[in-house]
Order: sequence, then structure tokens, then C-alpha cells
Amino acid sequence: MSEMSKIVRTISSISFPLIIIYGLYIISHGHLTPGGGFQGGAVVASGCAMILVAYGSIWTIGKMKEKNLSLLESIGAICFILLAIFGLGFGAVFFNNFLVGSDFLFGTIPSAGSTIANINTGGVIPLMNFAVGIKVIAGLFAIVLVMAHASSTREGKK
Amino acid sequence: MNIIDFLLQHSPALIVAIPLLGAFLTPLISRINNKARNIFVILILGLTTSIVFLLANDVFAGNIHTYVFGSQDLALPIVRILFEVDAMSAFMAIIGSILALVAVIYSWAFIKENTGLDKFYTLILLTTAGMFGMVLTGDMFNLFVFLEITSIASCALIAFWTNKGKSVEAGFKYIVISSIGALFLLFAIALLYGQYNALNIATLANAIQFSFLDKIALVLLIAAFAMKAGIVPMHMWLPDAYSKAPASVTIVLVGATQASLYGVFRVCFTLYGNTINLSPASIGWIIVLLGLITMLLGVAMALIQSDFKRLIAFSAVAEIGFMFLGIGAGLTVLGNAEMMAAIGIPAMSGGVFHIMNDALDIGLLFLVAGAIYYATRETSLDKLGGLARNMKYTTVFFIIGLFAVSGIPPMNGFASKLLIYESTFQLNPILSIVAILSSIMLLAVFVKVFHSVFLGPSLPKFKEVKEVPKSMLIAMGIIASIIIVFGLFPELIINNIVEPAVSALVNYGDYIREVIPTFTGGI
Amino acid sequence: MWFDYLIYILLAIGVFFNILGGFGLLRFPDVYTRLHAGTKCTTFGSIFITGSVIILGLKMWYLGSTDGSILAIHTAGALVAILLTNPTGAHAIARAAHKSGVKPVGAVVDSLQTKSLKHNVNKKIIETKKMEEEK
Amino acid sequence: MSMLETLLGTFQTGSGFWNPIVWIIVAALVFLITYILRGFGNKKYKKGTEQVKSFLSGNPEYEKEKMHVKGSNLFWGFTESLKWIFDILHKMHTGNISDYVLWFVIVMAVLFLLVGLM
Amino acid sequence: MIFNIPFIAVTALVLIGLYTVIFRRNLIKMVIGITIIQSGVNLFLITLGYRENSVAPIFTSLPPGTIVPEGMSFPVPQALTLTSIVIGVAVLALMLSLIIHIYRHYGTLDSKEIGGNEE
Amino acid sequence: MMEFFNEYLIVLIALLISIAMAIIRVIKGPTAPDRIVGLDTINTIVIVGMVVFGTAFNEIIYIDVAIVYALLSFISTLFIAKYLEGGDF
Amino acid sequence: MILEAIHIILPILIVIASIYAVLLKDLIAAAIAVSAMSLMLSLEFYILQAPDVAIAEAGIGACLTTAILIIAIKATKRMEDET
Amino acid sequence: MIAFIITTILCFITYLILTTGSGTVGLWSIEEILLGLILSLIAGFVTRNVFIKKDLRMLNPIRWLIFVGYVVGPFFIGMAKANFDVAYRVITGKINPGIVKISPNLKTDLGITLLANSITLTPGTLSVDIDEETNDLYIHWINVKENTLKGDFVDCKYICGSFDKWIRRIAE
Amino acid sequence: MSKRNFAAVVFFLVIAVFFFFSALMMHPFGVPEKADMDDEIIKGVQIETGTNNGVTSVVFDYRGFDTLGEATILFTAVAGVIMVFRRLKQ
Repeated sequence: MSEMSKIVRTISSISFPLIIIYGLYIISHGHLTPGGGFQGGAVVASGCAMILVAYGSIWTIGKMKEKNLSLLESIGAICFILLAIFGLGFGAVFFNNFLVGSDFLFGTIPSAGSTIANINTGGVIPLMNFAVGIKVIAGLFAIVLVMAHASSTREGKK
Repeated sequence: MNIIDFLLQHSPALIVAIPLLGAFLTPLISRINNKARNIFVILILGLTTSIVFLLANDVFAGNIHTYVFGSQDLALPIVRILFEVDAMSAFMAIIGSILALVAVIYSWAFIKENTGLDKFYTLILLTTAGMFGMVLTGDMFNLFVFLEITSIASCALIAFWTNKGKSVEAGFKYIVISSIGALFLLFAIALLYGQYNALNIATLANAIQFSFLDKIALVLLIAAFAMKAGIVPMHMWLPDAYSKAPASVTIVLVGATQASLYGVFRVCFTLYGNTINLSPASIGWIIVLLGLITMLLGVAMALIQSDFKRLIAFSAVAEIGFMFLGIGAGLTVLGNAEMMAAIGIPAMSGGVFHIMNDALDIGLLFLVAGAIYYATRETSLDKLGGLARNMKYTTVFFIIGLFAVSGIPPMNGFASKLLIYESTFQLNPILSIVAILSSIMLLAVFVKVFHSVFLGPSLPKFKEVKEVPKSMLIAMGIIASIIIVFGLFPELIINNIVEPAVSALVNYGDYIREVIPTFTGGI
Repeated sequence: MWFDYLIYILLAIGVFFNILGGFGLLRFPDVYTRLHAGTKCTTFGSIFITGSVIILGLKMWYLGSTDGSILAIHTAGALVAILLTNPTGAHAIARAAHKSGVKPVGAVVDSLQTKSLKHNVNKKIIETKKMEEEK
Repeated sequence: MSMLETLLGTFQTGSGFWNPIVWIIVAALVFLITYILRGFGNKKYKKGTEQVKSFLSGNPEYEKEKMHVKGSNLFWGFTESLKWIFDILHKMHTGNISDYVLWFVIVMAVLFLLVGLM
Repeated sequence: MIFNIPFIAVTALVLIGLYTVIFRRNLIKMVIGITIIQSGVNLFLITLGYRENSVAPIFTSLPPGTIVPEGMSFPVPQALTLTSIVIGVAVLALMLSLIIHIYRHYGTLDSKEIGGNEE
Repeated sequence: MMEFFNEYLIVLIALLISIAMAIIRVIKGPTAPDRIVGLDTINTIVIVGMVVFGTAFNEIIYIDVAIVYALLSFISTLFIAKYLEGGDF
Repeated sequence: MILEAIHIILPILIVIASIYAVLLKDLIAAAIAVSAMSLMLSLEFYILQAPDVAIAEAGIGACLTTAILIIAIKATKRMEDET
Repeated sequence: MIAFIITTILCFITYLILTTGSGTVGLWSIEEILLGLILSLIAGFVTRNVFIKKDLRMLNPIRWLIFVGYVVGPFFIGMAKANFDVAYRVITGKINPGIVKISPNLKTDLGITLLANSITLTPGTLSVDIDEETNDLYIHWINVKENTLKGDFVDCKYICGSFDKWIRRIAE
Repeated sequence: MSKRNFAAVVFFLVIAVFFFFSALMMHPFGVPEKADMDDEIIKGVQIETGTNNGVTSVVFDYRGFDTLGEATILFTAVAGVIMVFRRLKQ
């Protein structure tokens, strides 16, 4: 009884890629439209939670161990703090936006005032968005997964 | 560029960033090897401690370090996060680094047999990083964020022994208390932000008018920080949390509590320093009264406890009262130069010195309690007895801690308490009488512990008890030696470390002028 | 501009159905009939309101603004998402309600009830058979 | 006085000075004297004789475990005579989280009344 | 110019949450109360950053005719609120997992029964 | 331009009335499924309200929020429904 | 004018939902009320010109908070005992 | 592998739809397309096993055309009817509800899901439960016509009209 | 009503009154009094950080350290939850 009905499962399967790609869109366009690493990460984590509720936590934990999620979260956090420390190396201080204006990756500056969405701006901010996004996805999903698994195996422990 | 200069210039950021990086790396490294993880954690904390000492060495000479994140210019209005390190911050950072290092060394053997150790070390590093962030930051919201880091990490650490219902319950109480406190703190920050549109402490201190909303914010700030610091009557979470946590966690928790105490002082002296004496109801006297109640009630409750760790926790509450008394006495005469020199400076240096002494003494006692728990699996005073025969070194460390905590020379506790007694006697004799009374009762409390745990006939069920492992002894030895050194040469410490910290609190104008050169208040 | 009138008409229909949905939610006697009101009417009203926004976007696009196309496409995306998730949510609620024991008020026939009864009876028979075999 | 301070005082407060080294010397002296006194008595001490056994008005000695004065029995008279205070204190520490928050609210209200109204 | 209704709503939310924590004995109810306080504080921060007839501080596809500094709401409170929301969910998750453990140990969720026999 | 878009604000008020009815169902509903029906209705109306408000202020980028809502509001419904079904998670 | 009306109606609805989140004895109902409050709070954020916060509140407040609450209620018990 | 490619392509198309009007290469800018490709590779990798389960029938574009025709044509009309029906019942309060069982004989998961969702959105009906093995649907019918009841089953045509034929064309 | 609840209600009302007055004394809704910091940020967003979204630039650039703290909080919570539900040695 840990799965939901067939209709829910099918719709979850169909909308899961849509939610994932939409969350990634929010993460990658964080510096242009409303959104960013946290919001997009929350969206993707919610999508994963939908799969969890539709298929049951035991099926899900077979696909994705919480250890790996914890590792992924560590990697995201390390990327984030390394980007901050790179500011120390390339520029002058912590959290220096050393890529902005460098015409390298995401390096251009948008024209002032109202513009259309140009993804190639923002300097180090999109990279930070991705790092935080990975972190938030892994973190929030790990919370839901661990709690759901613990609550579903309660009888087994007793 | 010289590496030392480079480190010094970026030290405020590095002190927070290195433990954080270590915390993020710990899960990866613990996949390799457990021993590698322990060594890595100790290395990280050692590196942090050395940077803290480097920074403190520079700051105690009279410089104030500012560090702007993201850009180097300090243009007005302050839009970026600012770290501002004066002597008080450096003082607290030293305490935090020592405690964390000792805790990690101690827990090498203490919790070796438990599972989930990678998370344990991660959380210890995170708590330490949060503590450093709290004491170094110059931004109100950043203070809130680091407060939350500290409280969440230490809550998870308190509930480390999840097979015990009581410790989970203590963790839950702690998280409820600290999250409510933090939320009211955020409310107060929002009130200040809505009025002055600034988050920087110096900018806010320059702008504050002491209107009605400012008073509300002041009360919220003081109440929230005091609750996190364990002031009576909001202290009840503290015995629960301290006594149910593993001993190596408790010593970190002591540091976290004192970081909250730092919050009270920073708010009273720096943020509201210019305007706090406009209030007819003197905030200083309120703090002094709270300190008196805290002392008396803490020590009275400690007298009737029958659990070892809970008893020490209540005496920790009493110790916090001493700090509040000393620094509150200084706050009552803030702005009055003559009184400040005669009463305020000695009282405050007593209070500030007592912060460090309290951390060391209570920390040592908790470590001893943990050692006894490790050896006998028992914390009830009624069941323990005659352990001096089996655990010689532990007994010696306990005697040192006993003397220090109850203010008996030649330990460090005496020096700070003497300063507090003498200066508060000039302010009002009753204050010092109450302080001496509670100090005597503290001695009685610990004599009781000494009698019932270490003396007496050797009980048959503790025949097999052995001395604790070496790493725990080393950790206790570090603290004990620091206590003895501080006790023998208090003038050295007071002149070099405590006096700069006190003058940093009193001369709040310097702190503000470092950011806003046009500020005219202060001494 | 007949376009504007079309937009107004669509908006009016949408608002009417949405309010009708809320009204039906209050008026109907049990969960299933409320689901009829709450899901169908609001979905239908949403289609009309988003439709009017899509038409507005197309009109803006026609008048020469690229923003109009973005408005139209994103609103269409929201509409697709609503159409995908709303009926499924209704189905999940209905199933949950039935499993948690809420019976349809004034039901003429309830074959799911008989099915679950039968299912239970079958289960019991199988279990008793197993028990006997074990003995 | 100031001469003496500079010579002896390693720690000056507003009204006096304090030297822990002197304290240690005094403590060492006391210890020495005690040790000598103990040495006098030590000669007459013989193991295994009646002398070693404790004398409880002729009553038989209790077992070791029962002899031990328990921690909660210490200061019994003090706590008994001030029982009303400790009862109140016990009542305060309910262990209920709501009460903890209630104390926070009470302190906040009192501070509001003190600071806000004045 | 309306009569500060959002601020009063913030106050009401904070007080309702505080009421829940003080007077309710169920632990999950207390957690819900803390969530409500959290929401109130978040709403307060956002409300402080609102300016009349303003738009969000995003320059992509800005509506024509927006005055640049004055016609935009404050970005800083929104960033603070984001932080606050994430902190809220972190605290909530930790509290609930501790509650699950408490229930396993004590078999009840009544705060009075759980902490009752504390010395 | 602003005058035309304000028609959408009137729509928003109407939607708020509808939300209020659903709130009454949420707080009144005798059983838990009734309350979820109210919640589901609120979800849908809030999505529409977001679209309408984004259009009213001529902010194209606001529509993204509505899509997030449409995709995610479904999940909380699923969680509650799964609880009521009685299965383990 | 209409905007002000919205700013009056929505906070009142939020407060009503939060009051019922506290008063309801059934914890599932309380969780539903919290979710509804969160939804309307998010609409209020959106109307106060903070779409970033609205997305975050959508993902975290309205979805994940409810999910975690429901999981916790599942692991413990549903009814709040009568006092 | 095929599942991975298909999922990636779907994700990429979705991403492109979301980012229209960003540049000059067609409607998109070159950076957007590159980033979209990377992101859809990630999304496709993550979701490949969930999205497609050994069923590649929907790759045929003709089925998609029929699907669009179905949504715009009979489905929308049915939905409009449904709403006027519900409006009538809301105002008058005349209901005669019951839960009935139909057996539409659809084999695939997608087909039964489409049918159930269509039924939910159309006249007076709401799918309550589904039999996992035989794909029978249990329908809550707001206005049961008692002459249609034959034992357990009700004939499909009273409830779904022509939907099941359309869906059989789309998904089977 | 027990003694405890009576005291609680009294002090609660005191707090409620003060909070209510503080809500009334705030600046009028929608008209903040000072806007130095935020105006500075809005003006500098596109030039200094190269982003169009002011909130993201505040989150990741102007107040990036807060975000590091926030990420750390999430990390802490996840570590705590996993630690609380870890498998214990018997």
C-alpha cells in the first residue's frame, strides 16, 4: 500500500520531467526573471517529493540513497564557498564578483534600463545559482526522503 | 605580498570560512577513513585557532579591523555585509576557538563507539563557525543568521544520543526556545530596518533616535538574547540541554551561550550606546537586577540537585549572573567619565574576564562529569562514590575546577570575582554582598559533589573502573593548565586582553567612527 | 476594438464560473459533489480567464511587442499545468475520501462499496483457507 | 605602599592588590606543617590491629556501601529549614516548554512596561 | 493610503503564534504556532519593503514608464525574507524529526506529560 | 494603458470572494476530504489570480510564478490524499 | 483604490486561516489550514511585488512544509487530545 | 538509451518554449540554446526511468495530432456541457448521485489515465477509483440514470460518450 | 482558569497592546520614510553586478555572506535530520 493509484502515478511520471526542466529553467534564469537557486531548488525538490509520494518511499530510496544526497549537498556547498574564495584569489575580497565585465563566462553587462532576457550576464551569480540549486535540491529532498522513510519503517523497528 | 599580511587582512572572513569549508568537506573525507576525518577536523580547528590568535594579536594593539564582503570600498550608505572586529569580538573569538579545539580533542575517545560520527564532527564545526560569525559580524541580519546556525547545529548535537528520550526532549526544548528567540530578534531587526533603512550596526547606532519603536526593538533584542544566554527566569532550557547533551557538546554549547551574551552587550553598548541613558528606567540597573536573581536562583537550585551534570548546569546559570552583574554595573555609569573610571572599568573588566573564566571552569567541570560518565555510565550523585581511588588525574582536574569555579585563590575565578566585588561595593554594597553569598554557596555545592563522587569508601560496583583514555585527559589538561596560568598571572591577562575588550565596549564611538567618520557621540 | 470586447466576455464567463465553483462548494452536501463543483467549475473558469490573457498577449504581439508572445506562451504553460494536475488531484481526493470511509450522501448505487466488501470477504476466505492449510 | 605593590602585587584592583605567588607559598607552608604533624602520629600506626577499625560507640560497623554519605543527604538540615523556598523553586521548574516560553513573555512584558512606558 | 492593515495583520499573526505556543499542549500544534510566527515576520519584512505603485526590482521586460529608483519596491527585505523562509523550513524539519523521536519514546505528544517529572 | 488593465483587478476582487467561500469550506468542512477540496479550489483560484495580477501590472515575468504554483500545489494535495488513504509513505 | 481593497481583504483572510489553524483539533485539518494560509500569504507576497519570495513560498511554504507536517503526523498521531 | 534521448528532446523543447523571444537565432539566442541543451541532458538523465517505461507508442506524430484534435473538439464541448450541467445543479440543488463501475477495455496506463481525467472534467462524472489489474473505473455520477444499471457494470457510452474511441485511437 | 493561565493571559495582553501600538506607529503602509540603501542598490544593480534581477543580485552579491549562512543552515538541518534518524548500534 505504499503506491498511489495508477492515474496519479502516470500523471506524476509525465509531469516529473516538466517540473525538473522548469526548476532548472528557474535556476538558470535566476538573474533575469524571478527565481534563483533557492526557488528553483525548492521546485525540483518538490518534484522529487511528488515522485516519492506517488511511488512510495521504499521504491524511491532504492533509486536514490540518502548518503548520495548528502554527498551531493556537500559538493554543492563546497562549490558555493569555493566560488566565494575564488573572489579572494582573482579579485580582492570574498564574494567579489570577479567575472562581471570580463567578457568570459556570463561576463557581459546588460544595457541599462528595461532589457530582454540575455542569459550571458551576471558574472559569478549564475554559477552560484547552480551551486546553491544543487545544494537545495539535495538538501530538501533528503529531508523529505529521510523523514518519509523513517515514518514508513516505524513498525519494522519496533 | 607577505603571507602573514595576507592572512591578517582577510582573517575576519577566513575565520568563518575555514570551519565552514571544513564542515562541508567532512562528509567527503569521512568516506575515506575515520581517523583521517578526526585528524582533518583537528587540523581545521587548529588552523582557525591560529588565525584567530593572529587577528587578536593585531586587534588588541588597538586597531579595529573592517572587512567588506564583495567589494573593498566603504562608501556610504553601507549596502554590503560588513565584518567589524574590535577587541571584544576578538576576545569572544578566542574563547570560542579554545573551547571548540578542546571539545574535538575530547570527543576523539569520548564518543568513539557511537554511529553517525561524521555528522557529529560536521555539526561541531558548524557550531563553531556560527559562533565566530556571531561575534565577528557588524551586521544585524548576519548576526541573526549565525545565531540560527549555532542554535540549529547545537540542537541537533544535544539530541545526539537519540536512544535516550530525555536528550531528544532537551533538544526539542532548545530548538523551540531558540527559534522563538530568533524570530523575535528578527522582528526587532525588521523594526529597526523599517525605520532607518539600514542593517549595519554602526549605521543604525548613528541613526537611532530612541523613539517608541526603538524602545520596543531594544526590549525585544535584550529579551531574545537574554533567553539564549540563560538568564533567570528564562534559564530553564539550559539545565535540560546542558545535562542531557554529551560532555563534548556541552562545552561547545557553553561557547554558544556566551556568544548570545555577547549579543546583549553589543546591543546595549554599541547599538544603543549613545541613547541608552535617555531612558528613565535605567537598562543598566535592569541588567544588574537580572544578574542578581540569576546568581541566587542558579546557586539555590544547584544546591538541591542530585544529578551531577544538572548541578553543574545550574552553577553555570549562577556564573552567568556574575557576568551580567559586572557588565550591568558598567552600563549604569556609561556616559559618566569619572564614575566610569572609578567603578565601571573595574566592574566591567571583572565581568569580561569572568566570561573567559566561566567558559574554562564550567567547561572543565563538564569534561570531568563526562569522564565520570564515560567510566561508570552513571551521573546520579547518590549512586557514585569513592572514585578518587580509581581516577586520580580526573580527581585532580576536578579539584582545580572546584577551586576555580568557587573563586578560591590561586585559580582564575578569584581574580575576576574580586574585581566584581570591589567595584560593585562602591556602587551599592548589597550587590557585592549578594555576589559573595552566592559565591560561598557555590563552594558548598561543589564540596558536596567532591564529597559524594570522589571521597567515601570505594563502592564494589565501581571496582573495575579505570582511568579515562588519553585524549580526554589531554583535553582536560589543556583547560586546567590555562586555568592555573590565568590564576597565577591575572594582571598579564587583564592588561593585555581584558582591558582592550572593556575599552572597546565603553568607547563605542570608535567602533562607529570606523564606519561613519562623522559620528560625534561616544567618549 | 472587438478584441477588447472578446476579452471582456471571456473574463466575465471565467469569473462567473469561478464564483459558481465557490458557491457550489458551500452548497453541495458531500465530498464528491463538492469535488464536482470545486474542480470542474474552477478549471473551466480558469480556462476562460487564461484564455482572455492569451488573447491579450496575442493582440500585443500583433501590435508589435515581443513581450506579448512571452505572455501568451507562459500563460498557456500555466493552463497546461492546470489541466494536467487538477483532475488528477480531484481523483486522488475522491479516492482518499472513499478509502477513509466517507460515503456519498443519498447515493442511489455504490458499486465500489460492494467491491471493497467483496474484496474483504475474499481476503478473509483466503486467509482462513491458509490457516486451515497450516493446521 | 606603592613600593610594596610593585614588589608583590601582580594584580591591582581599585583598592588593593593580590599576589597568588604568596598564596602558593602560604599554602605550601600549611601543607608542610600538616605533613609534619601527620608524621608524628604515623609512628604509632600499625596495620592489622584494633586501631584501624572504626569505633561506632561499640556498634558493629556497617557495610561500605551503606557508610557512604549520599550526595542528596549532604546539607540536609539547610535544605530542610529553607524548604519553603526550595518548594517554590521546584514548582517553577515544571519542565513544560509552554512555561518556558511563558517566562519569556513575562520578562518581555515587564521590560515593555518598564522601558516603554517610562 | 489605507490604515496600516497589513502591519496589524502581522501583529495578529505573531500573537496568534505566541498564543499557540503558550496555551496549546500538543507539540505539533506548537510547531504550527512557530510556523505562523515565522509567516508573520516574513510578511512584516515584505510589507516594509513595499512602495505604493511600484513594481518588483527586476529590469527584464520592465513595464513602460517605470521610474527607476522610486518606482521599484525594495530588494533587500525580499532577500532577507528568502533567507528567513529557508531558515524556517530547516527549523521545522528538525523540530518535526525530534517530535517523531519523542513520540517513539514517550508514546504521547502532550507537552505536560512529557516534561512533567523534571527535577 | 493602466486604465484598461485595471479591469483585471476587478476580476481579482471577484476571485478573492471565491477564495473566501473556499476558506469557509476549509474551516467548516466536517471531514478532512472536504477541507482538501477547499484547499484544491484555493490553489486553482490563486493560480488564476496570479495570472490576472501579472497581466494587470503588465509584468510579463510574473507569470512564471503562476506556473510554479500550478505544478506544485498538486503535490501537497497528493500528500494529504495519501495520508487519508491510509498507506505508508 | 481596488488595490487597497485587496490589501485589506487578503490579510484578513490570512489571519482567519491562521486562527483556524490553531483552533482545529484535527491536526490534518490544522495542516490544511496552514497550507491555505501559506497559499494566501504567497498571493499577498505576489501582490506586494515580491515574485521571488512568492516562488520560494510556493515551493517551500505551501508544498514542502505541508509534506513534512503530514509525514510527521503520520508518524505520530492524528488527533490532538482534548485538554 | 532511447528513453534518455526522448526525455532529453522533450525537455529541450519545453525549455525552448519557455525561453522564446530571447535572441536572434530563430527566436532564441545561441547561449540560451547551449545552456538549454546542457540542462535538458541533465534533466533527461535524471528522469529517464520515470518518464518512459517500455512504451514508445506516443512517438508517432499522428497520435499527437489526433490528441490535439480531441482536446479542442469533443473534449472541450463535453467540458462546456459539464459546466452548464454543474451550474444548473448548483442553482437548483437537484442531485441523484451514485458510484458506478465501467469497463472501458483500455490496455495502456496512458490511455486509462487520459480517459479518467477526461471523465473527471466532463458531464457530471468523477473518477473515484481504478482497478489496478483490469483497468475498470469507478465513477461517481452526479445524476444516475437508473435504467442504465446492469448488474455491476454500466455501459461506457452513457458516461464517456465517444471519448473511449478517441483515446483508443490516441493511445493504443 | 488556573493561576498559570490567568497570569499568562494578563502578560499576553500587555504584549499584545504594545505590539498593536507599534503596528500603529509604523510609517504608513506603502510609504517608507527612508530609502538610502535600497535606492543605492537599485541604481547599482545593472552596472555593478551585471544582473537584471535586483533580488538575486542582493542575495548573491551584496549580501552574499547571508546566503552562505542560509545554505549552511540548510546543510545543518539536513545533517541534523540524517543524524537524528541514523541507525543506532545496539
